[in-house]
Amino acid sequence: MSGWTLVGVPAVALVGAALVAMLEQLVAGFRPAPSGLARTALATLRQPLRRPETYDNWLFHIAPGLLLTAAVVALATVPWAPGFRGIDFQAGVILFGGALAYVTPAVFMAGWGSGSPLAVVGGFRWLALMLAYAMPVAMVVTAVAAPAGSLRPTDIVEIQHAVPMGLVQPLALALWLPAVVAVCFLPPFDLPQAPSELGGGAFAAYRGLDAALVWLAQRVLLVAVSGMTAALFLSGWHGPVLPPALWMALKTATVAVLILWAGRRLPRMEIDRTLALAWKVANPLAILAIVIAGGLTLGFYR
Amino acid sequence: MVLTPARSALVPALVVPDEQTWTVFGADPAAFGARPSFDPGTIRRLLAPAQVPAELAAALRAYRTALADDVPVAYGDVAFGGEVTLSTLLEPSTHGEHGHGHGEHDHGEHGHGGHHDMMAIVGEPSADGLVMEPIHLSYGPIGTPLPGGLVADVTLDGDVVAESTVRALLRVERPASPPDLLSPVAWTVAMAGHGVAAAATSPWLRVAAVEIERAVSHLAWLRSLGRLVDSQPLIDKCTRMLTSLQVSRRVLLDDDIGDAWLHAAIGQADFDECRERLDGLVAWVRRSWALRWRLGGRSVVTPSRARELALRGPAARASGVADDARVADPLYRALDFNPVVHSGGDAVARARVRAEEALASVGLAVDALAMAYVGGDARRADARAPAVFESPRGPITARRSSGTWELAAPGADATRRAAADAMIGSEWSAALVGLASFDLSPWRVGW
Amino acid sequence: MSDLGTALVFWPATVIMLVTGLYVFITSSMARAGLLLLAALGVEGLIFVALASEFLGFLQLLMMSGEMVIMVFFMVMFMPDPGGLMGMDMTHDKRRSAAVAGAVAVALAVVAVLTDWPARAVGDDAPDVRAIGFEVMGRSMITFLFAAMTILFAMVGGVLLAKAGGRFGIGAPGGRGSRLARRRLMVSLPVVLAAGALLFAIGLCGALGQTNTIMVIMGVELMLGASMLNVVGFLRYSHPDATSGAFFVLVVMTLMAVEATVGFALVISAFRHSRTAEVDDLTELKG
Amino acid sequence: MSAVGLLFVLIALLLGALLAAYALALWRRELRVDRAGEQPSWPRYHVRFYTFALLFIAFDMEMAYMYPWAAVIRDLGFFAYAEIGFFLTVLGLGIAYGWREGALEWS
Repeated sequence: MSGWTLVGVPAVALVGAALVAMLEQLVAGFRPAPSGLARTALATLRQPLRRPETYDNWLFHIAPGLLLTAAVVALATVPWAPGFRGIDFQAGVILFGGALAYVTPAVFMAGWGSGSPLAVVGGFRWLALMLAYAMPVAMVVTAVAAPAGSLRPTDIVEIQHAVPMGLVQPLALALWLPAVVAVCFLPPFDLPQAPSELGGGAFAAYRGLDAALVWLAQRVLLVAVSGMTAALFLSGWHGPVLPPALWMALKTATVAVLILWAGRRLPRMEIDRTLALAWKVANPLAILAIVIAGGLTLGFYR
Repeated sequence: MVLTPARSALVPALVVPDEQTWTVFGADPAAFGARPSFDPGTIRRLLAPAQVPAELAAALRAYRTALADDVPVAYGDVAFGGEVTLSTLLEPSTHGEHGHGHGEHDHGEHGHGGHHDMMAIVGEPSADGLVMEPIHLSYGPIGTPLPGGLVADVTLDGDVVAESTVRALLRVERPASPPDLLSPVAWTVAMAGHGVAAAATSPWLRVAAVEIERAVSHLAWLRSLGRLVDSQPLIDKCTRMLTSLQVSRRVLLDDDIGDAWLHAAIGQADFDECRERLDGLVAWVRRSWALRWRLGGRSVVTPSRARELALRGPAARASGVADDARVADPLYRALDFNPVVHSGGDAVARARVRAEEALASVGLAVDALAMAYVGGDARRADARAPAVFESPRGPITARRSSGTWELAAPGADATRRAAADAMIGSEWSAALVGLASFDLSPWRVGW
Repeated sequence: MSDLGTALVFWPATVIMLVTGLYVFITSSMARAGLLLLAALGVEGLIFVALASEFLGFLQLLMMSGEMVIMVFFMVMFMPDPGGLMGMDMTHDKRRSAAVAGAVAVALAVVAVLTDWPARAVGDDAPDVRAIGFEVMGRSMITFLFAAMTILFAMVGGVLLAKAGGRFGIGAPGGRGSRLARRRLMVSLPVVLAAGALLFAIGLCGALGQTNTIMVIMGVELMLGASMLNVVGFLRYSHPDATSGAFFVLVVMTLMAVEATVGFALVISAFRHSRTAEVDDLTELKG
Repeated sequence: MSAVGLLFVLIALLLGALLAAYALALWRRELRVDRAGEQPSWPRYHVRFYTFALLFIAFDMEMAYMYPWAAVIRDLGFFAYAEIGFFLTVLGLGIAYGWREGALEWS
């Protein structure tokens, strides 16, 4: 951790969120409009700090901050380039998971705090979704860490200098991607908001700065999980010709576009089937992925 | 949520009463640059008819408080049988308003306070033996993908529906106008077809008009289902189809063109082209595994249950009951009509029946226009008998006796009961898919 | 981490941990209580990091989030008035439990003052994740395999109880206290142990004084958290090479999870049977 | 060094105290809200997925052992692989049991 981290990570978060917003428009088939985005951002900042009264204001107004904090900490664990890697702990991938784990209480606090029936339903539905995605995320991380013999993200990137982990362990990647989309509560896993079913659900009551924080946090989360996907599975900054940071940015953007595109194509998942699918298919497969990873480690990475 | 700028995008709007009614009525919200949005936080515009049905006034006023203050209002040049003008409606009211922003209209009396004793346990016994407290809420009457004016009063036990009542709020006050604005042409034709005021137009043209309305109605429903499950490809495909169908449909509805053969000549070529494109949409609906995963096995109505409930129309045909008033119609017999029947009885079957019927309807319209062109003759046998028409939502009857209309939609109540019934015991998303899959009309009939 | 860094994180974090831990048993809103418990135990994870046990700290952050969020929804299920709107009194034996907790705190303080803690060992940080890995897979293999069996039994028992019927049982391990630090604001072993003792006392007070079973479970979780904090303190300040101590923290976390699983399953079973999750009511049922 | 450290700690404590005061102020002001007779929807919520939750708490603990394992399997080799094989088999049995008993169904 250094001064660089304190400036660099928020910068990556803001720039990344802006880029994600434009990618969203691109995926939706519209021409990205940076000026429009900037105008709306300014308009939001100029809005009066309107804090709607809800039933549990304490939980309700802490939630967006917690959400953004979790997203930024998760982002800080992503290794961007050899010289620029936010927080580089020996147990970095656990911190990544630990930070994402606080998205769960944040969204629940939003739903419970606003206290309207559909928001509360949204909050509980989100807890169910957490039970579905949490295990695949955590288990797949170990499957990727085993060949590197380290939980430090930079070590995991280094071990992929020859072959990306996504090619070696496609099963792990296949389990990881939907799980991290669920963490970001993006479509098709936007169950806590589900506009058409819950009318905005857990976040329906947010206005002004609170709403902007939630919006920002969700995009930062997408940047974080896309970046971690690129680092853990797509060999991070490794690549010919181009500078490392650019490779990393390109891979991250590719993953983000893939996630956004799939979210646009697929109908929203239903929580009962998602939960059953996660426990009957994804978790056993994740165990299998770990077994495969162990075998690969012993066979090829010693 | 806040920063959704888009220069060329459709503006997220609260569409009153709903997108489907606008579309069936002949004006697609997309033409006004709006697409319906259901999260009050994202709504940037309010698209409403010049006159709002009185029954929606209170709900609209309550919803307005959840929107941002500067949401502009767009008036459509249509009127859905209302009497309250929008400008008076949206003026700030001085009493009974709470400025909190939750999306649905949960009424205060449904909260769990008041009857709350220290250890009292309120609620219905659940299947797993754990007795908890229920949540009461109302889904609708506006701001949902369901037709506006439809309200589902639901008791949720956890996130599973324990009780549900589906109510229709709307009514059209003037008996002379079509009583169901979700199928105005069908009702008009049913009333005209009774023979009292036989229109000058050829009966073939009326068949074509009803069939095109059926196709539009089914596609608009399919799009609203797409909105409910958030399937963007389905929404886009339906929107494209509807845009081209609406343009072609104008020709049929336009009163200025008096000559039948001219109608036919203009319409036939357009609809033929539509049919080809619609073929692709139907194939997609059949093929899409994502849609099957989402709708499959939801709200199953078995054939025997359908007969027991006396279901009519597309909902019955999706349960394997070949009930279609068109079979008995000599005009349709001349067109070699065969009803579309599926036996699955679930939401997938209902979606397929409607998608395939939309395709078949455009085909029938093309054929009917060809008949009109060659001047094929068909006359109703008995003008005294009540005219039974197959509207997009099932059979409707119209009979005029001693100066007043007797209008009825047999099976409408059965469908409503089936829809409410289908929600029970389902998780909330599944329950809504089940409710939507019956394509209820909130416009009350039979006065 | 430097002593300064440790102090910077430790002091505010400890205050937050103790305050939130205390408020768990003060608030009448069950959602708040559960989330406050998560805050207390999550912040404890930060303290672990500050005390140089990175792996254990991050793991604590990760595990407690999942566990406490589930705690929240079990509370919302089984507590009367989970929103805290009526402001009901959820305590019993208030004086006695406060007295017991106070006595424990005093006793621990006396022990802390009288004990001559070993001087700080020369060396650097607490064991890293690889050292713990060698411990788990090597020396402590048998314990590890038993942990697996324990988790299996918890899963089986949880499913079994949640589906059928059952009874109760609560256990609580101990914590340690200490005397004043020489340099006041720099964190030292006695300071950590004192924080642990306070957390333990709060947990004990909750476990004894609360009427609802799930609140009792929360008290026990806090006491277990206190014991983990003490071990991490020892790892930082007196035995940095004691990988078995780090492993012990893992075992305690497992214990917390197992306790929660079986505890919740018992609550479900009892609630299904008698429609209450209040300790007093359930005790009456026995006779 | 100790003076600077003292200053930092004091500032941190001050900030912490301010935050705590703010939080407590919000808390006292907002704890029991009763606006115009409306009540929030905070019932004893019937969570339908509690069996998943029970399995999850136990199963989640597996990660506490899996992470160290991932860090050392390269060094310990087949022995660690066998151990984790046993471990995962045991946990797999847990899931299989839950599945058989119908715990993996929405109740």
